[in-house]
Formats: sequence, C-alpha cells, structure tokens
Amino acid sequence: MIIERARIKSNRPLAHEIWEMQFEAPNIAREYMGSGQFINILTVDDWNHPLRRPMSIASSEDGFVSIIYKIFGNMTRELTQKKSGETLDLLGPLGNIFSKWDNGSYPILIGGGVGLAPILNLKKACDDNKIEYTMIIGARSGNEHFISHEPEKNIYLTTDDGSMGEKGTVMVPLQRLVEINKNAFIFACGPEPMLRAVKEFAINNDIQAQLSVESYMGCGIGFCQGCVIQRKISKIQTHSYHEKYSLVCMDGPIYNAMDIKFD
Amino acid sequence: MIIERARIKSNRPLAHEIWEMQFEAPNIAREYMGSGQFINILTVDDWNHPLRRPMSIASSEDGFVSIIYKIFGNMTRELTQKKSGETLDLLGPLGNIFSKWDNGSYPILIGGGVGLAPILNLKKACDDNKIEYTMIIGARSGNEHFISHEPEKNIYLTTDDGSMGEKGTVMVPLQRLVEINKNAFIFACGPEPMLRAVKEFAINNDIQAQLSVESYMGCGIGFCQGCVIQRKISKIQTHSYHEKYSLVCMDGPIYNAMDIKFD
Amino acid sequence: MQWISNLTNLTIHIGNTSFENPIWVASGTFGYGTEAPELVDVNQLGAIVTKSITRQPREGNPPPRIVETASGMINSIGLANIGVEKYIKKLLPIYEGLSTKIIMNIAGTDIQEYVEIMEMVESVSSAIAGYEINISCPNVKKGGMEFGVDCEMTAKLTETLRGITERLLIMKLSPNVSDIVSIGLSAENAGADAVSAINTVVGMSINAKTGMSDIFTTYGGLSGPAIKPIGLVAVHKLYQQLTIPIIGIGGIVSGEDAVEYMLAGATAVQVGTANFRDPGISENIIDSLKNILNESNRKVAADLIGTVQTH
Amino acid sequence: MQWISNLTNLTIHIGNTSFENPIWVASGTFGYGTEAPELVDVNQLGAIVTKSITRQPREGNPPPRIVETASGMINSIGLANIGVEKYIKKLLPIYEGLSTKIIMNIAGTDIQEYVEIMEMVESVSSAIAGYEINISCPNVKKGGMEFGVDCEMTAKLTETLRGITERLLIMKLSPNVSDIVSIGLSAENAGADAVSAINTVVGMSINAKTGMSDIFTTYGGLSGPAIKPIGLVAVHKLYQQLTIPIIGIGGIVSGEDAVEYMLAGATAVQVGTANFRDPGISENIIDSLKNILNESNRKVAADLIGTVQTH
Ligand SMILES: Cc1cc2nc3c(=O)[nH]c(=O)nc-3n(C[C@H](O)[C@H](O)[C@H](O)COP(=O)(O)OP(=O)(O)OC[C@H]3O[C@@H](n4cnc5c(N)ncnc54)[C@H](O)[C@@H]3O)c2cc1C
Ligand SMILES: Cc1cc2nc3c(=O)[nH]c(=O)nc-3n(C[C@H](O)[C@H](O)[C@H](O)COP(=O)(O)OP(=O)(O)OC[C@H]3O[C@@H](n4cnc5c(N)ncnc54)[C@H](O)[C@@H]3O)c2cc1C
Ligand SMILES: Cc1cc2nc3c(=O)[nH]c(=O)nc-3n(C[C@H](O)[C@H](O)[C@H](O)COP(=O)(O)O)c2cc1C
Ligand SMILES: Cc1cc2nc3c(=O)[nH]c(=O)nc-3n(C[C@H](O)[C@H](O)[C@H](O)COP(=O)(O)O)c2cc1C
Ligand code: FES
Ligand code: FES
Repeated sequence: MIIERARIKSNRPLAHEIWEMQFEAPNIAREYMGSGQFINILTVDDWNHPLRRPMSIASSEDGFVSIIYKIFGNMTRELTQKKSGETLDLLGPLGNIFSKWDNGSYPILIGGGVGLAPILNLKKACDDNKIEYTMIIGARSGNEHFISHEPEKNIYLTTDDGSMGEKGTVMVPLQRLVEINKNAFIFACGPEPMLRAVKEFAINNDIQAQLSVESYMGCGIGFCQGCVIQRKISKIQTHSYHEKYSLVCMDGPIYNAMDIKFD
Repeated sequence: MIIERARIKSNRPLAHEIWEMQFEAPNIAREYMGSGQFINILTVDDWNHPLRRPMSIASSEDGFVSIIYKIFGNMTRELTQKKSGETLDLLGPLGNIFSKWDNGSYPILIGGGVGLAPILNLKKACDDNKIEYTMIIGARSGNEHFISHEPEKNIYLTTDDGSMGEKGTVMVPLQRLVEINKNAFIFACGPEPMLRAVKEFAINNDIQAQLSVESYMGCGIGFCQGCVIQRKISKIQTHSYHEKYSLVCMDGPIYNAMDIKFD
Repeated sequence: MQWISNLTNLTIHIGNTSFENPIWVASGTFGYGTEAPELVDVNQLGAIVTKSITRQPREGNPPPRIVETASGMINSIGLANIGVEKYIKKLLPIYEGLSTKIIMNIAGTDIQEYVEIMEMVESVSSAIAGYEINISCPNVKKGGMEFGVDCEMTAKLTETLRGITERLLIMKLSPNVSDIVSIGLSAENAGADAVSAINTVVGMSINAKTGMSDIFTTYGGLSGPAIKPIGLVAVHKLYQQLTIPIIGIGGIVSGEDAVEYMLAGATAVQVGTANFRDPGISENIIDSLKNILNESNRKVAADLIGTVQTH
Repeated sequence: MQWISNLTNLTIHIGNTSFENPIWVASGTFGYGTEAPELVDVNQLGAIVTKSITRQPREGNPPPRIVETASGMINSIGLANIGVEKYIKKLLPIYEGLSTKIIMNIAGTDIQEYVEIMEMVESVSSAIAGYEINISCPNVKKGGMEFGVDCEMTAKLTETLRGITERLLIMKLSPNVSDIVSIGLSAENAGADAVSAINTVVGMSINAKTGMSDIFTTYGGLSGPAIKPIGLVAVHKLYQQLTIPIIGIGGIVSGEDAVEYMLAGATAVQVGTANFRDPGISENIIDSLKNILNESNRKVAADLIGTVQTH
C-alpha cells in the first residue's frame, strides 16, 4: 500500500449518476495485484469530511487506474466536480482479490449497480486469459446501464423495470445459466440485497461463489477496526479476536459466500 | 439588507496577497448608501466554515460591487480560487457610512493594508464631487501597493521598509500634511495599531477623525451580539445595554475617533 | 401534485399549546425577532425563542466574543440583553402583532432573579406562549450554571417558577454534565412542561500564531454542526426516560437534521448558529421537512417523534 | 539555514521518562503500531499508545461501528483487541526492536481486570515505557466508564495500579463528566504520573432517510476536529489545577493544533482520527512543530507548555 498524489486523466459520466474517473497512479498500478482490490480516496483537503472514500479499482493498466462511481452523497458528488489535470490523494492498492476464476471452472460474473467496477475488471482478466465466462449486470433502470445487452457474447443486462435487457434481477438469468453450466463459479459484487440473494442461491445450489462486500471504513489499512463483517463460523470461542468479525479492508473485500453472514 | 446570489465578474490579484473581486449584485448596489458599508460573504457552501466573512465595499457602480481582500486565512484563500462566472452568496449592504467628508473641511484619507478598500471608495466619492483631498496609503512593503506614489496628485504611499514611497508609517506624511491643512478631517481604515495611532494623533491635535474598525462578526445583522467594540463614555450605568459596547455591524463600522476605546 | 403537499401536517403540541410547525429559532441566535424583517418572515416560524433576558440590562462580556471552529463556533456573549423592563415595554407590544409563538428565555444568577423577571412579565397582559429557562449558560460567572449541573437546584427552580405561571415552562438543559437525564427528570417531576436540549458545549480556541486565547473569557460555548452528535444523544437519552416533550437543539442546518432530531425524540427543534449564516434558513428547513414527509409514507411530522430504529 | 533547525528542542519529560518529541499517536487509532510499516516510520513518533488491551481477546461490537459526522466521526469499536496474552507474546518482542516509546493502553470492567493485565505485563521483561489506563471508553457496557465519571473509583484504581508498576502511569480521562478536574486531581493524588485528555465525546448519528441509527450500539464516541475546542478546555482546566503533566488529545491534525494544545497546558499530544486519513500525518506534524518553533523566538517545545495568554 502506497499513498500517491495522482493526476486525474479523465472524469466523465457513463450513465445516470454513474461516473468513471481515470488516474495516472504509476506506483499504485505497479503494486496492484488483481481484480477486487480498491483504493481509498481523499476527496477534499479540508477536514470537514475527515474520512477517505473506498472505491474498487475498475481497471489498472500501464500506470493508470480507474474507478467507476455512483453519486451517493457529498463526497461522490464532489468527485464529479474534479477536472482532468487536478490531483487527488489516493491510498492503495488495498484488500484481497478474486481468485480461482482461472482454475478451469466456468466464471459467472455478476455486477449490480456500481458493484460492476471490480466485475468489469475481472471480465478483462478473463478476456486477457482467454477464459470463457458469462457476465450479468443488474440495475434498477436502463439509464443506469452503460454497456450493451449482448446475449450472443454472454453479456446479459437486467433491469428492475424492464426498460433494458431482461426484466427482473440478476437472479433471473443466473438461475437459467447455472442450469446450463454445471461447472459454474460465481463472482459477484453489488448492493447487499443482491449479494444476499446470490449467496443463498449459491449455497442452495452448491455452487462456489466469491462476493465482494462493502462496509463503512474508517481507514482501509487495519488501524481502526471499524470495517467488520460477521464471519459464519459454527463455533466461536467466547474469548476470540477476528474469528466472529473480519476486517473487510484487510481480510476482504472478497469473501467466499459460505464464510460470511449478512446479519 | 438583502441576500443576493451574485455572479463574479472578475477576480484578480492586485498586489502581494491582495486581490480584487467584482460582483454583479444589482440589488445590493441599489441599496448601497455610501463609502464604509460592507457585505458579508458566504465563501463555501459546506458547513465546515459556518460563518460569513465581512468585506468592505470598495466600489459600487451600475449594479456592480467590488471588494479588495487580503489573503488572511482559509476563506480568503478560498476566495482566490473563485472564477468569473461562478456565483457567491452575499448579504448586504451592511453598516453605516463615512459622513461629513463633503462639509467643507479638507479630507485626509488614510488606508493601511487592505483597509484601503473603503478609503478608495471614499476617494472616488470625493473625486465625483470635486472635493479636494489627500490620500495616504501605508503598507509593510512595496509589493503590497497597487497604486502609485503621486505627491503631485496628493497621493502618498508609505512603506515600513522604505521600498516604495516614503519610509515609515502613514503617520509621517499625516503629521506634515496636518500642519499645512488646518481644516483637516481624517478618514481612516486599517489595522488596529494604525487606527490607534491615528486616533491618538487626532485627539492630541484636535482634529476630527472617522475610523472604520473591524471586529469578529458572527452574523453582521445584529442577531449574535458578537461584534462589539468598547465605547468611550465617561460614565456608564451599572445596568446598561449597548452603552459600554457598541455593535460594529449595526452601529459601525464607522465611528468618530473620540467615541471608541481600543482596549 | 400540489394537493399532496397539503396532506402534510406539521403541527405539534406541547402542554396545551399547539405550534404550526416544529421549527423554532434558538435563544441568542435570532435577537428579539425584530432585527431583520427584510430577510425573514418570522410568522412562518414555529416559534421564536428570544434572547435570554435578565432582571437588569446587561452589557455582556468584553470582545472578542466569537470565533469560528471546525464546523462550529464558540461564543461568549455574556448574556448581553436589554433587561426585563424594556422587554415588557418595547417588545411585548410588538409580539402582540405576530402570529408566530413567542417563547421568552429567562436567565438569572439566583432563583430570586428568575422569579422577579417572571412575575413582572406575568403581571402584564401579553401574547407570549411561554418561557424557556436558561439554567445552562456557560459564559457568565454565576450565570445559572449552578442550576444546570445540579438536580436539586433544577427541581427547586422549576417548582418555584411553576407556581408563578400557567404558560409553557421549558427548562433548557446543559450538555456539560455527567448525566443530563437526571437533570431532565428533576425538571419533569417539578412540573416543567418540556425540556430543551442542548445549550452550548464548553469550548476553547487558541491562536497558535499569537499564543492568545481567541475569546476574552477564555472558555465559551461551542455550537453548530460539530455538536449535532452530542445534541442527538441528549435528546435520545431524555426521550427514553421522560414523558414530557423534548425540544432538540444543536447543529441543525437542514430539514434532514430536523428529522434526525425528531426521530431521536424531539417534538420540536430549534435552529441556532445557522441563523447567523442565513437568517431565512428556518423557512427553508420547514419546506424541506415538508418535502421529506411528502416523499415518505408519513405525512405527519409528529409521527416521527422518537421513532429512530436502533439495531 | 539548516543549522537553525538543529536548535529546536522537541524533547519533553514525563516522570523520569523523556520523549524525543511530544507527538504521540492515540490508542485505537494506530492499531498496535505494526500495521503499516510501508506508510509510516514509527521510530519518528514521540510514542505509540497501543490499542486498548483487555484480559481476554475481544471481538468488539457488531457493525456498523463507524460513521462520519461534521468535521468528525463516531466510532463504537467496542474494544476489539487481541487480549493481553497475545500482546505479551507477539507484540512485546517487536517493541523491543523499536526506538520509539511504547505506551500500553489497558481497559477493564473492574479493578481486578486492570490489575491482572498489568501484573502479567510487569512479570515479563519488556521495553514498554508505561501504561495509559482507559477509564473512559464510552462504547462498552461496563467498559470502565464507571471509573471515568467517579472520583473515588478513579483514585482507587490509580492507587492500586501505582502499587504494581514503577513505569509511567497515565490515566486517560473522559470528557463526558460535569467536572473533569476533580477526576484528574483524584488521579494525581493517587499517584498517577500524568493524565491524558480527552477520550471521545458521547455522540449519536441517525440516517434521516432510513430512520436508522448509524451505529449498532446507538451511541458511540465522537472524535476529530469537531471536538478540539472540548479537548482544549479539558487540558487548560486540568493545567490550572494539577501539577503532573497533561497529555492533550482531541482533533489534532496539524502542527498548529499541537501548539495550541501545548499552549493550553499539554506536555505532549496524541494524534487520533487524523491517522485514518493519513497514517504519516504525525511525521508531518513533527516537522510543522519544528518549523513553527523555528519561526518563533522559542526554540524549545517544552517552553510552550501552558503559556497561552488569556485576556
Ligand atoms: C471496498 C469498497 C469498495 C467500494 N467500491 C465502490 C465503487 O467501486 N464504486 C462506488 O460508487 N462505490 C463504491 N463503494 C462505496 C463508496 O465507498 C460509497 O458510496 C462512498 O463512500 C459514499 O460517499 P459519499 O460521501 O458520497 O456518501 P455519504 O453521504 O458520506 O455516505 C452515504 C453512504 O456511503 C457509505 N460510506 C460513506 N463513507 C464511507 C466510508 N468511509 N467507507 C465505506 N462506506 C462509506 C455509507 O454506506 C454511507 O451511509 C465501495 C465501498 C467499499 C467499502
Ligand atoms: C466590517 C469589516 C470589513 C472588512 N473589510 C475587509 C476588506 O475590505 N478586505 C479584507 O481583506 N478584509 C476585510 N475585513 C477582514 C476580513 O473579514 C477577514 O480578514 C476575513 O474574515 C478573514 O477570513 P479568513 O477565513 O481568511 O481568515 P481566518 O483564518 O478565518 O481568520 C483569521 C482572522 O480573520 C478575522 N475573521 C475571521 N472571521 C471573521 C468574521 N466572521 N468576522 C470578522 N473577522 C473575521 C479574525 O481576525 C481572525 O482572527 C473586514 C472585517 C470587517 C469586520
Ligand atoms: C451567539 C450565541 C448566543 C447565544 N445566546 C443564548 C442565550 O442568550 N440564551 C440561551 O439559552 N442560549 C443561547 N445560545 C445557545 C443557543 O440557543 C443554542 O442552544 C446553541 O447555540 C446550540 O444550537 P446551534 O448548534 O444550532 O447553535 C446562544 C448561542 C449562540 C451561538
Ligand atoms: C476508531 C477509534 C478507536 C478508539 N479506540 C480507543 C481505545 O481502544 N482506547 C482508548 O483509550 N481510546 C480509544 N479511542 C480514542 C482516541 O484514542 C482519542 O482519545 C480520541 O479519538 C480523540 O482524539 P482524536 O479527535 O484525535 O481522534 C479511539 C478512537 C477512535 C476514533
Ligand atoms: S477500515 Fe479501518 S480497520 Fe478496516
Ligand atoms: S455580527 Fe452579529 S451582532 Fe454584529
């Protein structure tokens, strides 16, 4: 992990309230280990918002890294104001990575909302490694999508309102696809309700799944103990440390679906 | 007093750490009463700096008002970042005005540091009204001056380090000028040490003087009672209100030198 | 869909008194309500709590009285005010003409002073809706602070004043105590109609360059968004234990902030420091509150009170 | 003029222990000092105060544990920690290799727990410079909070621990009390070498949209620049009454902030929340402190202590 003052190469809207920002961040790009890692962004120099904001790395190539972000609150809105040429203070790369997507199974990549950032990243890794896969991207409505529904290329979009791709959630094509591909391995990132559904589905159908989860982060580097998610362990000692709770910033953000609990 | 979202017409450095900003603020310009009034500027929309910043009106013409400001802390630094075309939230015009400069006496206008904003404003009023006057502007060093030393036009500059105009404080030419002009009336704005010296000089020499003073302001409109300056009154009742202390935002910022105390 | 907006109901009740909406302006941050008629239509406000009034006029503390801090400010005004006599003579008649409710805030250094002030006001006819009793001003030596940290004194003062007025009696609580709830309970048991919380938090600011304290009295009262988390705790704790209404104060600058305080347990809220920046902000907050209610299922502001969901 | 910089002297003393500089990192905000060697050279720090250690390892509270507020944040970690046994086995050996001073922060639910922990550490040889006793964590039920608000308990705990160690004994005070000075005096009279102030301020945050409390435990500890005015008051008040050194904490993010705390009476300061944003910030603060001293007449950091000028 490195702190780098990175020059903004581009910053542009991709879809409704969804933006992409590219940074020249050679040091972070050099240390980057793979799809799933994130950076922690200092959006304002003032101390009114003391905390950085974590964002998944959507791509990392030739000294550049990019993020895809959704306008959520003050700091993501502030991000949209940044102009290319300005610099931002980035801390990264942080966290662990998707694994075993290249172990011969058939990857089904699932992204919901901005959760598609690390998924696009993994898609590229599959492409580069000539691994066949299917990708499913869900959104509430068509205006949040910025890639095309191309079933012929195994890229499926879904929308809650049916305005683009298939109507419904990502579970609709997933269900169908898993029946075809007995060797499926799910990789998913998205809002918690989606991850819950995917997790339950994977467990019920005995399919392996890796989920990229989110949590509120104070530091991103193990200092604050703030970012925990509950582990699913049958027996937890009364006096334990990091058995029941795992640090998303250090141990995650990628977890096997079986290993975590959402309540 | 009015709150007006004003378009910035220009924002440029005049001298070392001294900037001028012009606003299109027709409503404030319409209510403007004369030299000495100020506006209260909301610099950032965020609440990390809750208070506005008061700035004297340096000119008001044809729907435009301008300020001259010195980079002092965070908000004045932030002001330098504003671009023409952006808008700022202004509250004004506030406060009272210099008076009696057109009553037949000989105005000596004294400005120190950025205290020259209302003084330049008064100068223009004198020019417009064809009233003769002398102006003395003091600064620590030549790089803080942005007008010329023109004794032939009765404009005198002083610098503490002698790098421009006369060496010393504004008191040097003032002393000399008062000897020549028996009918002098001093109008001064500047840092407190300068105002103290001017005040003492005026009283000792039995010259009338109006001073524009500063104080830390919470609101600028009489809500907070924060901006007081001590009045010089021989006898103050034990139970009094606004006899001992005066509100600079409502009663000031212009006071007769005799009426205020600096301790 | 203009008609939907008419469905929202902002009315709230404290004792027998109803208020058109729960957005009030806080004592000491809105003068006497008469300072800036050009900038704000005071009749829109749920109530105006006027600047603390003492028996005699007061000059207040020497300057500097104010300094900005991170997301807040510190003040040490020292209860500068016109005194009760002038309040009765000059202001009460003006208040007759307002449709908004007026809450008179009273401060004193001993019980006798509070009593005298209230008796003087009660002895004349006026339109004021009630009293807020400042037992918690941190900026005046002997400025009522004794009361604010002591349960017995709070009870005694409340009880005494309860005997003098049938108007609303609101005790304003200090956050600078180990246990704000026991003070609140004392006020409730002694007959207060409501408590308001919080007054400012004791704070200090120093200029690193000059080495000087930024405030003449060294300590002052911290207010503004910085203290919102502290005010929310106070209101939430009080709501768990008291049965009388709670009026939430501290760092409110938006409709969301007002909603948060109501969720925590506030029946009404007061806007303080924010008035200095934008005298008309309370009108915006009222509009925003309406919009938030409209967009939610709950159209009735009072339904928000105390309904925060905890984990 | 590089040589001028050498004239500054940042050394400060507490009890018999000297520290190379007064900039420490605060408990719970810097892990165990071993988390980010790439990002910060811990040997530059005046001291590292390690995360609160309890007798047994602790998982801490369920999420959400953290939320940002205006110029601050609220946390409710619930003392997640590895427990004293692992601290002794895994961390003490690492600390032997550091040139910076290590202050071990201890938390407990009763005196017995504090005693056991300290006796276990004292029974092994180690390089730690002393202990900071957390009697003021607001996020754990029975988490020592009783001690922090009660003079007698504070005195008893201090006295007991004083009997066990000759190392530095620093009592960490809570701001959530009516009178922090009397707690500080109890600690001093019972033999503490220093007090540190302040721990976090009890705060709450609510999501207006969802109506949910943002923190699992409803209340948490407010920290960051928002609380600097509260920390400065605590330090200034303590400095007026205590003779032992005071360690200032609360909202420090710059060299100026450190200077302000020292002017108020702090012998050293601790940087907390700021580490989350910039793990190397304490090194910057040390540099900035040096520069400030260089530009002033005073070249000796210790000369700043308590010299704030009031009006
Ligand atoms: C590992 C990880 C990867 C992420 N990747 C992406 C991504 O690729 N694209 C994207 O758009 N979003 C991503 N997020 C979410 C993103 O961090 C939040 O949307 C962002 O912080 C919101 O900031 P805000 O100021 O706009 O909103 P705010 O108004 O501050 O907060 C709104 C909500 O944002 C979340 N949030 C705020 N601060 C933090 C914080 N310090 N840590 C975690 N969550 C926070 C909370 O849920 C909060 O309720 C990721 C989060 C994590 C933990
Ligand atoms: C009536 C009046 C007219 C003024 N006219 C001018 C002018 O024409 N040009 C100019 O450059 N400056 C003027 N000032 C001073 C100007 O307001 C301050 O320099 C400015 O507020 C500094 O803000 P900052 O954030 O940059 O500094 P900060 O770092 O916030 O503060 C540094 C110092 O600025 C002063 N200050 C900060 N906030 C306020 C406030 N709300 N009210 C008053 N003083 C404050 C204080 O002395 C403080 O110690 C005027 C002040 C007053 C009261
Ligand atoms: C400048 C100033 C003056 C105040 N004067 C009084 C007062 O006279 N009486 C009182 O009860 N509270 C007074 N207060 C406290 C406010 O009414 C309010 O409780 C506090 O500011 C917290 O709210 P806020 O964060 O919205 O400002 C004053 C506050 C400020 C900032
Ligand atoms: C996430 C977090 C965890 C903390 N954990 C502890 C702790 O375990 N023990 C302790 O004594 N203080 C703890 N503190 C309090 C800090 O040490 C410090 O007193 C407080 O944060 C104020 O300083 P700041 O404003 O610089 O953060 C914690 C603070 C934070 C923000
Ligand atoms: S975010 Fe601080 S430990 Fe994970
Ligand atoms: S600045 Fe608030 S009363 Fe003058």
